[in-house]
Amino acid sequence: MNLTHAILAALLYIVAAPVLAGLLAGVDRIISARMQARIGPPLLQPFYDLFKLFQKERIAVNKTGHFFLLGYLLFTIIAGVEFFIGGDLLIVIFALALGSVFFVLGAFAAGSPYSHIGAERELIQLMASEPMLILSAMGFYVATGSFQVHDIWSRPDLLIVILPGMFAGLVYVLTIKLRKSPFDLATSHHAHQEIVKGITTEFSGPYLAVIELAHWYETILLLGFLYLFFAPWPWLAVLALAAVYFLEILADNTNARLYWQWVLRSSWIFTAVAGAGNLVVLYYLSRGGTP
Amino acid sequence: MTKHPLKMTKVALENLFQKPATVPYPAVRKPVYAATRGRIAIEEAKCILCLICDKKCPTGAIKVDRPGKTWAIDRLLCIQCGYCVEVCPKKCLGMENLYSPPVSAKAMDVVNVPFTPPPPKPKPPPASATPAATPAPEAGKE
Amino acid sequence: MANRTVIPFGPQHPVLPEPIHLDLVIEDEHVVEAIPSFGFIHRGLEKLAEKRDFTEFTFVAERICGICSYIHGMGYCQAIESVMGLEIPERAKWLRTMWAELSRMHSHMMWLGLLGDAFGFENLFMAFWRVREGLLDIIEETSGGRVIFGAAKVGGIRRDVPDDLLARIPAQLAKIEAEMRPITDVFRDDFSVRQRLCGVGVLSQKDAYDLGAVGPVLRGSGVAVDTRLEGYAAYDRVQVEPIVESDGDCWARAMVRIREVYQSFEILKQVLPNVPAGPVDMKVTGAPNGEFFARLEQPRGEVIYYVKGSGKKQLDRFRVRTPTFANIPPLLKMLQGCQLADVPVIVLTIDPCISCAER
Amino acid sequence: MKLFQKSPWIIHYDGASCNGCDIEVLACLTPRYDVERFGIINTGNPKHADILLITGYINEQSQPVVRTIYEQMPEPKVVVAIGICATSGGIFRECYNTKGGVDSTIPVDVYVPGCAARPESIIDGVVQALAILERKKKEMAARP
Repeated sequence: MNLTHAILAALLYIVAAPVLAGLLAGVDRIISARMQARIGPPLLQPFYDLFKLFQKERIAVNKTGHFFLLGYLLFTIIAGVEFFIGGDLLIVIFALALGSVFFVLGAFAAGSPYSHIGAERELIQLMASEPMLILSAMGFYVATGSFQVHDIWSRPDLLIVILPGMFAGLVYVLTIKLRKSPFDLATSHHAHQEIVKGITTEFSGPYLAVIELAHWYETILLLGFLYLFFAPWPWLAVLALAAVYFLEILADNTNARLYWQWVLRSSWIFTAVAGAGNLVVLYYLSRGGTP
Repeated sequence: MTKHPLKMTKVALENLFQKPATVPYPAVRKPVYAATRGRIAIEEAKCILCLICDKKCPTGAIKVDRPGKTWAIDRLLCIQCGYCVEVCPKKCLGMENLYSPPVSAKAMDVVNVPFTPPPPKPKPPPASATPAATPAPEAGKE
Repeated sequence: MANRTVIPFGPQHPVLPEPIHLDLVIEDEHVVEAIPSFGFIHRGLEKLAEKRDFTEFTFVAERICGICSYIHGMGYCQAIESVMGLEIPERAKWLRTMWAELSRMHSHMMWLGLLGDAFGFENLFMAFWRVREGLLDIIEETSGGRVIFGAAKVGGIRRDVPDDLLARIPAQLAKIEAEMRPITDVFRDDFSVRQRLCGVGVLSQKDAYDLGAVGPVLRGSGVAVDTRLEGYAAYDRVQVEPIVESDGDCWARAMVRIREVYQSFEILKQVLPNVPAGPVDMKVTGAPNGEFFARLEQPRGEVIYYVKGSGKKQLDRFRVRTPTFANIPPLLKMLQGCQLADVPVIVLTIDPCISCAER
Repeated sequence: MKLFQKSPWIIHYDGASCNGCDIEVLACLTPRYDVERFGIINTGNPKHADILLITGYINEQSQPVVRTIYEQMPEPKVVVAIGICATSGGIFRECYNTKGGVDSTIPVDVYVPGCAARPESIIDGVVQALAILERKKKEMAARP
């Protein structure tokens, strides 16, 4: 990929990702409402919310917190840009983690106990989700011989065939990342949460909008991750992603929120079985059946 | 005990493909019932300004002014209990099924009553109030 | 060596629609102690009784609480009637029983939804409240109000229910029951729900008894006490069995309530065809002179009304001991040592009705 | 675009009510009435909310709480008093510790009558509040 293409891809991501994620969130809210036998909000509701938040009064609980939030947004965007220009998968994963850490620091900067507990839980969620993300990078490497996203998506063969465990693990982790029930520990899209809004409790108005925006960038990036598994067949990819997202909504609407211990344990077990298991099998196969 | 681990999934999917249970309120209104307690209305022609509703109202929402010949109700104090309807001796008060709309400023709903009270009664106000109120329990429990 | 943090829980909190304040002392995510503070909703209704005519006070008694509103009004009237030695008409007794059961069902269904919400199961909340609307329709059609029935009156009931309407209710109830089945099954069987409820907030039988728990909290811990067996209104002529679960955890309390909803369906099946014809109220003259304790079973448990009159239109003394008030000591016991995530669930399992508790 | 009319987030506080209005406020969120059709979300967090729905009257103890919640909400914000107790103290007006309706403590923009206020009535009240919210937004923008 040459420089012009890279710049174009980056710009496209920066502009199109929020639009796409906002629409996705709108669809999500409508489908959720229908699953609850309600009519639900209009499709463009997430955008109304976002723009409204930007117009609200700025109340600063702590200026440092807001600085950290900008870090969250920036590093999430950097991760996304790195991914969509076909860069290094490891940089993507660590930039994403760095963004989340900034978010956590921002929440710690405010004095509220709800915000602190939310931040602690966000860290636990990071602990639960990072191993799988890193493992998936290794999976891609073993399967394709490269960490470069560009190399991975220009492969002619369908990666899902050899990395089904990785895919399943990533879907599992996606539930955590999308803040869907049963894993909506740190904060939730719904109000009712024992720690109020958890990590976002102390942020209001435009700052809350920044969090929402960063979350949208993150969503598209993670869906991009899943896209890699189906890269040669775009239509299949879109279908699979739609199915995955629908499953996430369904899980959100059919599960209670679980304890953080359970989340941590189950995601590590899942990572170990599906992710690591897949990797071991892959190694075995790549050596022609000899360990 | 039978196990249905995916029961909620079934409910959610069923809901997804059914018509939502929502009554889209401002456009469509759920029918009210004959018994529904909404708001108090008065047939002013029948009112004799007897003050019973004024005395009996548990929140003091109704204010009857005999000399000024008005019957007034503070909608923001009325609890729709319908006690005034029960005690009204002339049955001129009634309970409408529709509720009163939200407002942004407090105001009394004042109704002019054509009835002219007989002149001697309103002269000593405490004396006039007591005889008017005493027949109330009988009137209410016919 | 964990840090102790104090988390202020309430009075404004999304999980609790009502104001109670708990200072939760937590270590990591474990609650060491819960310190309640009250008074956010205290109105002083018992004092107000001294200013109001005893018949008019019924309206205030109904507004002690908006959820168990009808039973409050009914219990107050029952206490006054007992003081005055009134034997109310049969039809009124049966209709009182009907409304008492309807209000128990609406309260339990509301609670089941709120409990779902407390552990982050939004769809369950929506499902129970959706079904509950059908019940509210019946209530509104018979009494005229959705949550405040306004049907209680000293000496009977304020509004007769036409017979054709009574004949129509069983079909409506059958429909609601059919809609209830799948979602109560979720409570019983769903994996994530059981994870959040089983073994959480265990209250032993002895503790429940010693700390004075009432209602589903007591019955969930295996003590069979149900004040309906006293046989007030028409309960002496319908079959009521106390519903008891032995586990004493949150799941047991939820099961008690679910089974009570189905029990109420059964009671209504006995009540509705048997409502006799006749008058619904009687003339009340004079004023209460004497004192009486009335005991009733509310959705939340046993409630006690004490009235004392001395022949005046105003009562000398009115006292109500509400079930939530009695359930707060067991709640504090249950909260010790639980996880932070369990706090809303445990608080909700006593079905807190703070406006009852503080009056 | 009139964004505030399209995305009003609410917070609900029970001053000292009998719960009747509270459960009707919650009923508004549920399938039968579903106020999410108007983009309304129950945030439960004053810092995220635009509309304060408050039921019940004010007493000594709840007064500072109500004031704090109001002050924590970022501008523009509106207050909707729901039910008779919140508008005027209602049937508890003569109780010994009553401060009066919500307007005794914070400015109220819309009064919703009813005891208990019906969900339809609450929806009407919130819709009225939206116009006021939009007006306040303009006033806020005009301020230096």
